Amino acid sequence: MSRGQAVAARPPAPAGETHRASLLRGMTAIRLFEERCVELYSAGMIRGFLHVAIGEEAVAVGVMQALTDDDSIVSTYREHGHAIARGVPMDSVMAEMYGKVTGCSRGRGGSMHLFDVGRRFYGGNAIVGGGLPLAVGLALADKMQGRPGVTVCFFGDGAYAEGEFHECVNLAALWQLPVLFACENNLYAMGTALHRAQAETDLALRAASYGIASWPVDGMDVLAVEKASRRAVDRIRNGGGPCFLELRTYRFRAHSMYDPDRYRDKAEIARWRERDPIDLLVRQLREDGELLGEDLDVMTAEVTEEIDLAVASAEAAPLEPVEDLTRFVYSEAEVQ
Amino acid sequence: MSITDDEARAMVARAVRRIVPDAQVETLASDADLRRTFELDSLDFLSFVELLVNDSGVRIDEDDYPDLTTTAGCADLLVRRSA
Amino acid sequence: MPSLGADMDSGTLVEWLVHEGDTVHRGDPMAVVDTDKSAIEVESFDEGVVESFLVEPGTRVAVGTPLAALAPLTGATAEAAERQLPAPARRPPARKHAATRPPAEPGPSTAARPRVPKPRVPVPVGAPPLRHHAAELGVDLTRVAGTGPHGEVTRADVDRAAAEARAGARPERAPVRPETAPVRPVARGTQVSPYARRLAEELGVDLARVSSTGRDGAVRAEDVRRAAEASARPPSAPVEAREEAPAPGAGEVPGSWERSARATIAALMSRSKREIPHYYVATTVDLSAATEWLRRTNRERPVSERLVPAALLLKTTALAARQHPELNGFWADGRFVPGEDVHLGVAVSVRGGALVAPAIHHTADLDLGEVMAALRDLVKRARAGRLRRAEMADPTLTVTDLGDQGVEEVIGVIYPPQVALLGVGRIVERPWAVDGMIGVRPTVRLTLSGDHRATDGATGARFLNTIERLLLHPEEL
Amino acid sequence: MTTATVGTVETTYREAMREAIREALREDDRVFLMGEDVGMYGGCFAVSLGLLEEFGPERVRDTPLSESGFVGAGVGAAIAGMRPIVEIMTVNFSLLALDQILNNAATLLHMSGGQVHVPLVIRMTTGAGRQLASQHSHSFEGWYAHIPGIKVIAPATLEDARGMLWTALQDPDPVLLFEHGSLYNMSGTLAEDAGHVDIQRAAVRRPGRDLTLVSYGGSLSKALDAAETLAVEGVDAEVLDLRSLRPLDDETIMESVSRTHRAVVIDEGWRSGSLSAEISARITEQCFYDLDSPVERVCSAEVPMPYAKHLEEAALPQPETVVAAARRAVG
Repeated sequence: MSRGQAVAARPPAPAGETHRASLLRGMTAIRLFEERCVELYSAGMIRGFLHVAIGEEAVAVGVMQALTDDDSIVSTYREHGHAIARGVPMDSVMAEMYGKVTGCSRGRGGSMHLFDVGRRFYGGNAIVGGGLPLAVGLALADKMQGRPGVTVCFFGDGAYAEGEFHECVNLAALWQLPVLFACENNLYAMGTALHRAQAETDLALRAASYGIASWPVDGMDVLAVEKASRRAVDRIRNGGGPCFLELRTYRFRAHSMYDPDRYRDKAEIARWRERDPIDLLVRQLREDGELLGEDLDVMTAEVTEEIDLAVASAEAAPLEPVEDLTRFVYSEAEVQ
Repeated sequence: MSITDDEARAMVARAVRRIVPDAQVETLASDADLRRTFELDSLDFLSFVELLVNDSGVRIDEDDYPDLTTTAGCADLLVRRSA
Repeated sequence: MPSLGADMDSGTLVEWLVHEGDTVHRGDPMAVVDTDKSAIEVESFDEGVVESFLVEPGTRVAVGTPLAALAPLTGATAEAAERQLPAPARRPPARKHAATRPPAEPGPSTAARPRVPKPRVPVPVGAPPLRHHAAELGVDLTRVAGTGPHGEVTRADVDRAAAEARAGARPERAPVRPETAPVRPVARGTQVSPYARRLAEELGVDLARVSSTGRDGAVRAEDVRRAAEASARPPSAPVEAREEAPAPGAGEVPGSWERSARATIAALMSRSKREIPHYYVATTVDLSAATEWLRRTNRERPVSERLVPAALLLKTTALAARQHPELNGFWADGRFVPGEDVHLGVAVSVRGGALVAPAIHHTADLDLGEVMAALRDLVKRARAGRLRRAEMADPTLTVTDLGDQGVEEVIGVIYPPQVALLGVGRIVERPWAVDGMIGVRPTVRLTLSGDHRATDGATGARFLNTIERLLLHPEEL
Repeated sequence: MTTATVGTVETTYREAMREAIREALREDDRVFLMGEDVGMYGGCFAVSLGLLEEFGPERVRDTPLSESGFVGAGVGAAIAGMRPIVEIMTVNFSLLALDQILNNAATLLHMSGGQVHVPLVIRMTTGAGRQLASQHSHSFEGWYAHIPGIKVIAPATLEDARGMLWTALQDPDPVLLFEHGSLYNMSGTLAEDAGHVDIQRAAVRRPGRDLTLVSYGGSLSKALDAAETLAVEGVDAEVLDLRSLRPLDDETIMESVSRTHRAVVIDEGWRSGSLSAEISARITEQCFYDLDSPVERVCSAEVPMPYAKHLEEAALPQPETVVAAARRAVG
């Protein structure tokens, strides 16, 4: 897996596409990619665990707008959206889920452990809260070596209850580290609703107690997410210390493919679907005349084709030779 | 402290089983000759006496050996000596 | 000098916080001490006036060394001290582990700047072009299968292709494989498994003559059994003479171990009868002195050290063997080889019929208590199958005591390559004439089997007489 | 559970364990179940499905994702007289609570000079084989079996899944109960009145003469498969189910090995410093003079468990690798 891959490997946006239209394209890409994953999982082509973020696309796309090549990302096992929004090529993500050697983790990580060091995407983490210490470490290294990077750490309301969250936010605040704690609060930690896990459910309010800037954000409005993310990242870059964003969002599907979703009532899901992030933006673009006639259909078709190509290349790609089983357990000579 | 007859018999059974692990002690008649039944040679018998002494705390000399041929005999001696 | 840490045995006085003549109270800090971990203020545990400093700043002293001399408070200074003393200042309890206070920095304090590591220049994006690397190794890039993202050829692929091209020339040393492949012990020469080695002892098989059929070249139990059976059959004997193992189900089939042990003894005894011209001499010995002595001795000994007659017989036999060395050794290559000391073999019947004769080493040098302990230990281990190699290998003369089994006389077969065997019967009350008078005495019948190639009956007879004489004075053993 | 023939029921390992928990909750009001998603969600592996509805939120308690927090709370409750059953969703997350398990649960009795008892049962799912990749496929029984002060058991059969929990709950000291993730769907018949079983003795699951296969938990079925293959080749293998990993039942192990003279130990842990290493050392120490060949070990390859199926299978002990090891042992 060579290092220093060029960042933008997605096909370039068509000339003249407005910024907001590109946000729509980004969210649509994630939505269609994950819906395809659900199909492929059900067909047995993708195995193990699969956690999709359908409904939370605004968070991934919105936050990524504020980041540059120098910034780092640490994610969770619900990471496809973050990876794709960061520019990890769809075919290498799909190949990874097929367990192929051309996958972004050589088929060894699977859906929960996507890595692309060239794009400073430091992987998903399957231990809830497990990524927080990594993010703090990355930010510490950036700060000590005078690099301008900001590290974004995605985690959920579940991780908020982990001891590691407390330890890491406190540490970042204490050492004024350039970390954006992006809490994707989708109201459920697997089967446990927020109010059954947290005595005080206003997560942004409690995060402020660590002496860091902390705002709640409408996680279904990509523009609001982008605005808040830019404001937070700029503050961090100018030495304002770590920030906490409580991105209030919702996942339309179950925790994972295994989850019978008995713990949520349907009415609540329906209510949140009325604020589907893609529909919200489409409606706004139509009102402002930035999205005409069948522009949306054209965009959808282009994205679908990109996904078809990714699936085809994943199916055709080779497996890793079994003799390589023990490689990379220790770093090999040529890796500088 | 004095030893009851049952305790004494249990001690004898335990001692025999320690010397001859597969000995059928439960079904043994209380007047059967221990040495002949379990083929105890002089060393085995000495270990048997040693186990009884350690378990019961009672003093047993070579002159007592004639009383120790059967389970009943052993038990009586232990009970008598510990009273 | 107080101890300020579990692992502290000495300390260095850094500075005094008081002056000679000052009045100090309990708990007042008097000096600063360095404990290798940190500098700590030391307090006074007494009241008094500082009379003199016994240790100069900068010197290291052992814990417990007095640092200063305090004069007791005199009348005047005592009241003065009393008055200014606030309510009795309770000395803060000594913290279990020394309170590490920030060191009193003598000079202008330069807060130690966290050492900023030399910034590591990130590797320039785009290592040396792959083409150049491939050219160096003489690898044609077009024919290399890429394993990088979307099929891209990586440096590792080039290296692998180059390695395959050089397939002919073996790399001098295989790269060290991390902890993955289990290292298989390769059998060099005739390696022998522990169980096979033990079986060889028991079956009297000479391992040097056993070839391995195991895949990894090691000699295993099966190989030893096959060798034992082969040597048990005298080469000339027709095949059918070899009796088959009893058909299973015919009564209690001895376990495989017993069957093999039986085969061992069969082999050994047949060889003994085939090769050794036995002669036998016997005598009956009066044991009254010995048994009387035993009874008196045992009364004073705890039960765990009580002696049995067999111990007495072993000791006397060992002493006799010392006096008649021609009976204590081996017959090898047509001549007698004397044993370097007396190691008496004790024939032990193991439950289930097998018979082994392990040795008590240097029997003649042991006192009766030691012989007794050795005997008990040996029998216990023999029956548990835990005999050591040496014990099995080299008894110099064997004693078979079947008294417990109730027989009066034992005429035994010698264990090759030994040259003698003493058979001991049961202790029996017999009518006995002493000075013309008839009495009843405890007696035992001793029978010596001798190898006529090594000794004659006369030697055997002298050996038995020596044993008899020794038994008349047990107290001297 | 459905009633099959008279006196037995058709059931699964998951249902047997659920019945064990239900019995404990019903029979002893000091018992309560605590863990992530054990209530509303019904348990990550559906072991505690329905228990919240039957016993209520006080006795079947969902927790925030704070392993160190709620395992430590379990220790405290046990000290204060409760008999908690703490479920750590998988052994992989138990690392977050290792400090509570080792430094508190295992150590308090000794530290307190015998005053403080911790009658706590911690249940964890363990093992690999379901393509859950490196962070969800660990097998740390050997680590925990290293710790003095706790007992470690591994039910591999329906009887043990049904009968071990109650015995563990009676134990005054902490007991860690490992359920291999691949066993939950195992189905079979179980006596209707299947009762409580001992948790200290190993069991001979298949008597044999020529060598001893030592296994436990998820590896037992692989050992039994290997034994059947070996039987066809004329090698009669004895299969031991350790059942208790701490303390190890040396007596049963050594009795078997001293009879068969050969041993293969199967363990899903990584070879270096694994439980199989300990067992092999003990066999060499106690049965040296009975060994006709070196003790063989079949363990996981020393790599973080890969996701791709063919790589995971190559990494894990398999019946074929057990048979190969057995052939080496028989020589």
